[in-house]
Amino acid sequence: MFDVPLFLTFAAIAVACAINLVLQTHPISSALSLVGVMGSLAVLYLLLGGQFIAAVQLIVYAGAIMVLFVFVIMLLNAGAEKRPSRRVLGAAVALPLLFTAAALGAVMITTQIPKTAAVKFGAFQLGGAASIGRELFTRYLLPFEVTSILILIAILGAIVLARKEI
Amino acid sequence: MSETQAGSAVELEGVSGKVETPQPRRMTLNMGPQHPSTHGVLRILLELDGETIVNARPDIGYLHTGIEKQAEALNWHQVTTLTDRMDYLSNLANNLAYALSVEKLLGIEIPPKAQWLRVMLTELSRINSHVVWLGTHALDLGAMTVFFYTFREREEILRLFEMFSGQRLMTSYIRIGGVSMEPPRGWEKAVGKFISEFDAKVDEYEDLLNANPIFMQRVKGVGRVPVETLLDLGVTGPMIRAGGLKWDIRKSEPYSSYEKFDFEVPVYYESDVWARYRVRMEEMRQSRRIVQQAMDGMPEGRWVADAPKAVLPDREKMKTQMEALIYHFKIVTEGVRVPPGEAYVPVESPRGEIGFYVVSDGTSKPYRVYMRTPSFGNLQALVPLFEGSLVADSIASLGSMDFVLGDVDR
Amino acid sequence: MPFQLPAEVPLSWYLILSAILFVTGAAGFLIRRNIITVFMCIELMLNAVNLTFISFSNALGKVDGHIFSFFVMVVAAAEAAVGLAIILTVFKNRATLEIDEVSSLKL
Amino acid sequence: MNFYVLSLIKAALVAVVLLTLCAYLVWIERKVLGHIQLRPGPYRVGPHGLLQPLSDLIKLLTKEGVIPANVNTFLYLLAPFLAVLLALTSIVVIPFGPEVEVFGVRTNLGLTDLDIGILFILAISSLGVYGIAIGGWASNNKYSLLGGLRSSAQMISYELPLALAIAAPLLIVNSLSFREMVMGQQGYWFGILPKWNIFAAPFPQIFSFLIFLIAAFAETNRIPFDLPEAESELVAGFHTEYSSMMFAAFFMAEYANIATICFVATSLFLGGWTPLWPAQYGSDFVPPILLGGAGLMLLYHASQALRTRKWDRYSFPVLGVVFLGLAALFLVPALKPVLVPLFWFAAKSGILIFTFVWIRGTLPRFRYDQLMRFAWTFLFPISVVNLLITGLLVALT
Amino acid sequence: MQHLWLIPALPFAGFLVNGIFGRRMPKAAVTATATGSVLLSLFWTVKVLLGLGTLEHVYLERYFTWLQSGIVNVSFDFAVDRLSAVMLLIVTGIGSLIHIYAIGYMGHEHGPNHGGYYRFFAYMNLFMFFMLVLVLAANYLVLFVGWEGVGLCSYLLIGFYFLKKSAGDAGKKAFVVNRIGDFGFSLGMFLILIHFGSLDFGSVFGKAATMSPEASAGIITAICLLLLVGATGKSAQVPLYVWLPDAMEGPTPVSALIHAATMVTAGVYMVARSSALFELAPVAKETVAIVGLVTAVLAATIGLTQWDIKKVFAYSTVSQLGYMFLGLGVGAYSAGVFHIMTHAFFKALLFLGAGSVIHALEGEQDLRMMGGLRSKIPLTCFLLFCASIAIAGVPPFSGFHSKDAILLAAHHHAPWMFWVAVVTAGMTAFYVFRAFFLAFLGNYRGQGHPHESPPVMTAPLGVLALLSLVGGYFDVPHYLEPMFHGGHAPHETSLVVISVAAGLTGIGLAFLFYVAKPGLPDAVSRLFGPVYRLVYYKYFVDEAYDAVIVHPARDGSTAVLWRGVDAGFIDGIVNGVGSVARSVGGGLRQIQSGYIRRYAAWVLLGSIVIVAAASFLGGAR
Repeated sequence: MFDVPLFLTFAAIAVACAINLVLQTHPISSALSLVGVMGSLAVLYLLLGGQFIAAVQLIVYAGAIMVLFVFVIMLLNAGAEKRPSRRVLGAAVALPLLFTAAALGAVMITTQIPKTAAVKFGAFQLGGAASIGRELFTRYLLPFEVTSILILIAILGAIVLARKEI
Repeated sequence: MSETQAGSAVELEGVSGKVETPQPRRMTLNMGPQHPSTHGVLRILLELDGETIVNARPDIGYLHTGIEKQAEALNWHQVTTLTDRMDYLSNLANNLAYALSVEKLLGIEIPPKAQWLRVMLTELSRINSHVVWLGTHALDLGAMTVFFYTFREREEILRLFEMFSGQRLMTSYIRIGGVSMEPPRGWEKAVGKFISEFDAKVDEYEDLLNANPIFMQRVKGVGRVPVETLLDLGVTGPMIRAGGLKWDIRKSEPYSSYEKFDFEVPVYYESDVWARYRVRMEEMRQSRRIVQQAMDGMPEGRWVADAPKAVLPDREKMKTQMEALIYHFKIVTEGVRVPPGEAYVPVESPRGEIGFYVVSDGTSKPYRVYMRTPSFGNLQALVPLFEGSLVADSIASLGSMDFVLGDVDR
Repeated sequence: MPFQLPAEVPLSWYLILSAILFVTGAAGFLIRRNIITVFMCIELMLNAVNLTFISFSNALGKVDGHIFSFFVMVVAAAEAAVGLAIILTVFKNRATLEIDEVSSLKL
Repeated sequence: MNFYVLSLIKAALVAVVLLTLCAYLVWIERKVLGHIQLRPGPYRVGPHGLLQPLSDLIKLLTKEGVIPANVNTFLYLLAPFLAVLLALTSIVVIPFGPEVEVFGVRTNLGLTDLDIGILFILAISSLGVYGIAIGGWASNNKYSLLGGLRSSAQMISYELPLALAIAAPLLIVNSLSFREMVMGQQGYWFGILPKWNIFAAPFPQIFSFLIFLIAAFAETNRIPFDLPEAESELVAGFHTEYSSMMFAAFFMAEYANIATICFVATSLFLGGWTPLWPAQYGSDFVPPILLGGAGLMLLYHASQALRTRKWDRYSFPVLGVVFLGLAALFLVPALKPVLVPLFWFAAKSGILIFTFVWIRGTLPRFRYDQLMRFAWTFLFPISVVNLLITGLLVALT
Repeated sequence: MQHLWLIPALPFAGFLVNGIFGRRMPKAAVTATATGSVLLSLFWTVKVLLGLGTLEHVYLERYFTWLQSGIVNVSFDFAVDRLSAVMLLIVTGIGSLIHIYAIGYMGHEHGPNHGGYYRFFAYMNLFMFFMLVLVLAANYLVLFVGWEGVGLCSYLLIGFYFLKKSAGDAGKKAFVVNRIGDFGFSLGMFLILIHFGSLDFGSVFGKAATMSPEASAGIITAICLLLLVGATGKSAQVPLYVWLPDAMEGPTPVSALIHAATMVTAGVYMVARSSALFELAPVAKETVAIVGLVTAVLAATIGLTQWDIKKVFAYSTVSQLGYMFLGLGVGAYSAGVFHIMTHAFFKALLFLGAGSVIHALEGEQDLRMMGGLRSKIPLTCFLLFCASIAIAGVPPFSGFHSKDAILLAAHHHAPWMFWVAVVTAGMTAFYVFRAFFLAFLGNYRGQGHPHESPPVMTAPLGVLALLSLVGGYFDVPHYLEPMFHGGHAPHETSLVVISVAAGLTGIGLAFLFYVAKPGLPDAVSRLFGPVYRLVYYKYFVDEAYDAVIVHPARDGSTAVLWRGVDAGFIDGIVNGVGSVARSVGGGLRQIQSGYIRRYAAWVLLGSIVIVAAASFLGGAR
């Protein structure tokens, strides 16, 4: 009974935060806006029945990745962006492109998705940790193991890059 | 926020020319003058690369009160009170150093009882200084509780000082010609009680700290400076003894009958914070021994020299003898006339060598009083101790130097 | 009768939200000049894609979409670690975060 | 009763209790610390300083909230709000007691029971760093910035061992819900030794528990890991520039975090509300005996009226009667099933909170690099090995 | 469940603890962990064996499916039968003794983090783990895991003093030579898999027994020969024995445990384990016997001339391993295994005694620098004497029993083998007593001040000495008899007398040469100058391998593979592709501005085009 208003509220927050992210000149404000987007997306995931993925969204994205961003911004003590010089040119190229992309997306969504398809709150029961874990460790075992190697490589890469002398 | 932004972006337009690597951005941190761990108003400008100190510049003088100049306007006896105010932790050693220098000019013989009392009280003040150092040092490293334990002992010592002199901090007990008052009744019991319990208290501190791996990690190998550097900078006291130099004025140039006391000079060789800590812990035990000996062997006799021109007479005599009344009048109204000349007698204070270079032109006021203070010398070691260390280690190093800003700025 | 809210959220709403977020991210990528902000725009786009995955997963009644977005998160984490390390290095060597001043990625 | 009404009542109760608890945690900490350090602690406001938190609150409320020049005002104000919000949020998934029936209403003692309650706690605690980091950054002060930086690195680093330590009991109980977690620890070995996770069958989770506690100290920025606010280096770290209620918010967040993490530890490792020994051996009578004993002691001391302060003569009997009344409450049959589990839960959490204070009174502080090295080269491998062994043994049995 | 897995798991746990935390642990804790884990393993072994009783049948424990892919279906199983029971007792028993001994021997490893002390024990524990896995394995793949694992540990331990170049080289040599053997072994394993469709011992031997001999004789022979290649590598047989003498660069406990008592017998164990296959392949069996005999003779002759005390014992080990192979080859599997056991006793004792001597002389290994040590370290002298008479085959000590069993079987199989083996036995007695006399009798020729080793070293030696003396009365052949199908050789007293006489003659000659007439050896060696040099330089085998295999391989690689194939052909292709790509890229680089956002715009444009094309052209429903 509450899911439509909840969706609208958090979708609005997400869009507002996303636009704020693009418009803010200071990276830390952008980063916090992105955290806002992620938080509201986590709520939307809950509405979609993805409890586990919502928690992971908060733990990994908001809690780790974005903290890392904030950390780096603070470490570099990055100031606000200076006024872009070639703004007109950039906008002239970028905005039509983006408009086209958005229009294309809208067309795709309206033509390809059946009108009747709706999200029933509580209908999707597979979003718990158990079912995802079972899939992850059976059908998706190989990709799962590969991600561990990916992470290992990322760790090594980060360490090598961040050393004092490179 | 100001940061030095050395170097600039270099365009790498496909040229294999010399590429200048810009210096990493450094941060300038202004530590002090109001900072919890500078122990007073010391300002240190730190240039940081991350958390490593690249450059450290101490800025002193915030506590400058012009004591040296003031001394020229006061008469010889009054200057004693100024020496108290230089260093609130080792006032008795300061009194003693000043008194010894003036007495040398006056050429007075000090009676044994006064000498023994002086030794006993300066050693108590050494203990006082070291326990305060220990407490604040541990507090800097985050161990709160030690602070309260040490202040329990400090309170005892201050009570003893109050008993002797009527004052807790600015005792001015050691005067030209002896000590200011006869020791009060029952002092043996009070001092005896304190020193009989004190060794156990030191053990208690060591129990709290020595067995603690975090404390060991914080002090071992931290703030290591070669003893030669320290010597070049004029560092004295426990700091130089922690570097392996057995230099203690009580042994090398004994004053006030120190040669008659039996004690060890603790020496360690690591020259790090840990060594300084152990030197001071051991010195507390040795000081307790000296106090014990002084108390047990306290000679009979008077507590001031028999020098009517320099020392105020007894109240009784003043009321009954004409001569005494005249001397009293003269000393009070115009002060002691010290024969022309100059003198310097160094004393081992809790922080190192303190000495007063006094010049007299024969009047009742000093022509010049120059203080060689240990804190100033020890603070010289700040730059070599700081550079290249981490900010957190610098706190430990700073604490291990044990200076009093009043002593530095004067 | 004025506009009436549906009883359930249509699937297309989620997809449109996702598209909006994605396009916003892409716009940010093209407009912003700060490397870190640009990087964050990429994260925003990844998040938008994740939302699509989860929506479809819900619509199809299969858990695979969740798994995909899980992998996306893992990759994003690895990417963030390496990417931020690169940014740190760039900043150390160039003392700038302006993306247009780091244009030596060419022959 | 209506679900919403019930939830509102419970939420109000928990909020009131938690906020009071935070305030009194400060009092408890100051008292315990004082006694460790040979001094009485707060003593002036109210009997034994019991009204001290109130006076602190009034003081902080009436102080001027200074906003320094050149700060980002929005973020500067947001940070303490965020910190306290996140700290208080995590309480919702903690179960304080079993399902009980009060006045004819059956309900769980606890606000809610998420299937992924433990993940929820992890998520909220991983967000907790924002308050500190933003506060440190927005203050536009180098000490604050360094404090914020340190805390974000520290909290990210210690989150790993924390999560790994939590994962080990999860393997044993096989649920992410706190309530099921506690339910899984019911029962007794040999009829007497509780089946808590630290006494779990194949591999007692004592290592997990210790790792969890150590990481919890770091997560809550407590000594010996209180680097973000190490006063000897960073003055006051991230909250150097904060004053009045904004400072109080940070303060409250810290204590709420301590309380929460102790609740979590109690639920995960110490069997939640389960008594230390079975009820048939009389564990239900522990609370009335303890409280009654305290009340009787107070009354005895009141009758002595020795060197107590002037109005201890009035406060002691009053408190004594209050304690006796509490003891009597535990004997009321209708309230017993509610109060006894709550008592056990509070007792275990209380012991953990006492440990927090105790450690603060005992240990010095790490150096920053030592702290990070400790996390990555000691705690992390240990927790991985612990998890592997637990997993292996659970799989084998 | 008897929880067989605990037997290897305990040393493995010790390895993990010492390997990860050893650096920070106090020395006593390292010692306790390492030795304790092995002792616990021994205890568990005994408990398991007592629990299993007489072991009439194989006792199998299944743990989990390891590999499952196509026809390969391998589960991780452990099994115990009488053969592995004997081996288990040898490995854990000797292993425990040597761990205790190593506490004293390695105790002087000083330096940061008490030197390699924790590292040494971690490796030793790891070795115990792999060796026990090898012994307990219930199929060839698990056995191979242990096989490779012990090889790894052998490499690590030979190169233990890795700062010494010779030690590092010796380690590498052992590793490379073993690789050759392992290659053969793995080929054999694949053949088994293809032919029998399984790797489990039970099913392989069962199928081999039921298959028609004509159909599978050839392939079984091939399998056996390949397995033999593996065994020659691990057990240091001709032609792959060259690594073992060099392996003495490792610490002495390592030489005793790995390169005398346990690991090198893995090949013997494996052949005995596969006896069911070898029985079906007479050619292979004959090859085993000949390889063993050649090895025994060759190594014994080299042993006659060596001056390094450990080298003497190393060649002796090779020679004794040859004996074991001879035993296997002539069908006396149980005698071969029996010899593994007695050899483990006396050879471990010899090595540890030699270690004790070396320890006493502070690192001196040259026999010419010893002499007269009998009065200086009497206990060690006595212990080494026990070992020497045991190996020389003097009745009634242990070597006599096992060696005689082999000799009898050899005579039963082919009399000429018996005679060659008897001569070898004489040589064995000669060189062992030569070393003994040179070291302990005569005058002391060194400089240092020898001192007796601590009790922690001599106590295990005492146990080993006792075992060497009475070990022959453990009736292993009888215990193992039901396992093997080989015929039992009749007991012939005359043959026994001959072999004992050969041994005594050897001892007598040694006494004559090195005690009674010390000038004689030089005279003899001058007399047989060329032969002596040939033997002294170990038949120039290492040099021959260098000339025949190593140099051609290296030069050929340099000339053909590097200069020709790599530099000429492959680089040519690569460079050609590169230059084409470069010229094409030269045109395309105009697009490349270096501005990332422009790239992004291109990507966006491209994806819009693709999506638009997909939706408007074909994708739309």
